Amino acid sequence: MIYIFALFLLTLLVITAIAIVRAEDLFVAVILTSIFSLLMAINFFILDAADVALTEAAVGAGVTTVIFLCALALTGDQEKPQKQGQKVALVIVSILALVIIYSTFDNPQLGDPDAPVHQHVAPWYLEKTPEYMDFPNVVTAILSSFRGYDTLGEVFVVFAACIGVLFILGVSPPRKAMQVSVKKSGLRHHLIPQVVGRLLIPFIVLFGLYTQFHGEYGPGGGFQAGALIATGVILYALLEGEAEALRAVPRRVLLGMVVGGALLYGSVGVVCMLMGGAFLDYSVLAADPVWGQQLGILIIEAGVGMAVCGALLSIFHAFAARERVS
Amino acid sequence: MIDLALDILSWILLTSGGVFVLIGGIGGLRLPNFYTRIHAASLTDTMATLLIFIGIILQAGFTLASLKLFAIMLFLLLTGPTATYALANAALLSGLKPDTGTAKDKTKENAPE
Amino acid sequence: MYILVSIAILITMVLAVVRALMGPTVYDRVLAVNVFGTKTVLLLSVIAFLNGRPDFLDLALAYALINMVGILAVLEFFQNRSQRNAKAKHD
Amino acid sequence: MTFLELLGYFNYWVFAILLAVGLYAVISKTNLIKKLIGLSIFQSAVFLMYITMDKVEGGTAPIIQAGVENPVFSNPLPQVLILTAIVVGVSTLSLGLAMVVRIKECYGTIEENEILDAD
Repeated sequence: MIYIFALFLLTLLVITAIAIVRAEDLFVAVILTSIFSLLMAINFFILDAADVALTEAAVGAGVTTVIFLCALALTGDQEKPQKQGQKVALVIVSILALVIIYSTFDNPQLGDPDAPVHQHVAPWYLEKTPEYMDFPNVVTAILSSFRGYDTLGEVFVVFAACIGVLFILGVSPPRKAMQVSVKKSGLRHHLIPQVVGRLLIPFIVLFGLYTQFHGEYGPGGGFQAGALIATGVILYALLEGEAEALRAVPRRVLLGMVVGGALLYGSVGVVCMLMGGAFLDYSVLAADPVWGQQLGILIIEAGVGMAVCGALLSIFHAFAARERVS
Repeated sequence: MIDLALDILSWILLTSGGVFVLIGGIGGLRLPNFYTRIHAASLTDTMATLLIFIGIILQAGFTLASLKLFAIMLFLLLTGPTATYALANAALLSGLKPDTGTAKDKTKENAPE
Repeated sequence: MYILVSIAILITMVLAVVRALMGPTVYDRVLAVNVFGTKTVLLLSVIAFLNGRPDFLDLALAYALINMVGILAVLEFFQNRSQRNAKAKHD
Repeated sequence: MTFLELLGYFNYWVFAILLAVGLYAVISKTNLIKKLIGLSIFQSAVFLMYITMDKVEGGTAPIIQAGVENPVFSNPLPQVLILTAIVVGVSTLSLGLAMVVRIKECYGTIEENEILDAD
């Protein structure tokens, strides 16, 4: 039954994607992107990926839309009509799609338990997680311990992207601001959204902290928590104006969070080496290897959460500050 | 006996919630202009949220899940009307007239502020 | 019973997507996104019970909390755009 | 091959179509922001493929429940890969958007052909 829902939702996904590409008003395209993200999250949930769905929810509902909108405000939001080259492109991508569809018949079917993916290391992870870490969420266990190197790399990619955005947008714009207009930014004159928003922000941050520290027992972890808390602060920026949000959480703190989070993750690995283990082998951190694993995972998840939250907020502020100047 | 009564009650709530959801969807699609559509969508949203969540809570019994469901219901009841209010207010301020039938994407931009 | 409700929600989601694609105003599209978001929360809660894993309600909770952020952001930026366009026309 | 067996491949077809739609936007649209939106659709298609691979018939999400006999879990490994990829995707997307903003400031346009003409 649930597969039929998935069929329905996937068809909607395709329709939405085509509409996004066809929309001439980029603003409309961004609005449709948020529907796309919602559909994607439901599909992930139906396909048993609760953690991934939570990530998509945390990132797609707030942060992506806001960053796109900030960029649109800076670049203009109408697409010029196309002149040529569309037919050729259409033919090429149709052929590509047909080739991929033809090749999918060699893939294992959806849900096939004998598929090669399920034979290699995954059963080992599922079997050993209770023994090594003694907590239920296998995804968190793999993310932070079994494949800790990967995650370290991803955190540094987020860090590098954040630094890149700050470098690109940090330079002073070529044409100086024509008039320094104090924009009535924020939904300050709308009483109801402001009251409700203020009521919601603590709950969003609280829920972020819950996903951060409950990540070992349910869906959640540093990535989701960072995105959720960033969304809470972005909501504050929308309600009170961006400058006010920057006063609450200054840029120094944000940069400190990005750098500190990434360093915290790396230094846990170094401490593991100093205590006689391998890099990111948390078992040596405490007398009992299971406790050591749990301690290490707790610390590096906190590092991931800090880094992601700081990076997303720095990116948001970089775009928003650009808008204020130009 | 109590269980059966609770079951029947929650089924009634869930079904009527589903009916409200459908009515809202159809209204949101079929009504002629923006303000009538927002009317249809927001009112049924709130009602359906209440009915469906109370229905599920009755099924779930007194557990952590029902606490979470209650929280979700509370937040939806807070945010749904707020978003609708902000939307209608923004539309009105941008000069979308409640009585002129339909308007296109472009026209309201040169409407009076 | 859950299945009936989820089918009703799914149909409404389709109708909302149709409204989002048709427009005609940006506000209609945003309204459709809002309806779609609420329906997503409902559907996720119902599916969690249908699958027998009610401990996965976190996802629905996340959406219930932050769905409004996207809507408010769109409205805010759309108002700014209208103001910009009006000013550009005025100059 | 029966109809139901064919449906087992439906997710992969959606993956293929989404990939094509995203690629179409990337290669045929001249607007740089539209290209980036296309790129994010492309990326989502890949996410969908990975998550499709992780599903096991009759399984649940890989979070171990106490007191369930012989549980079947979906594969956690693709989920880990995609979970991090989503967050990385957003930050790299914003890097792209930042570049587009700078291009707009230097050239006054974000249409690719006009930029090429201006050079």
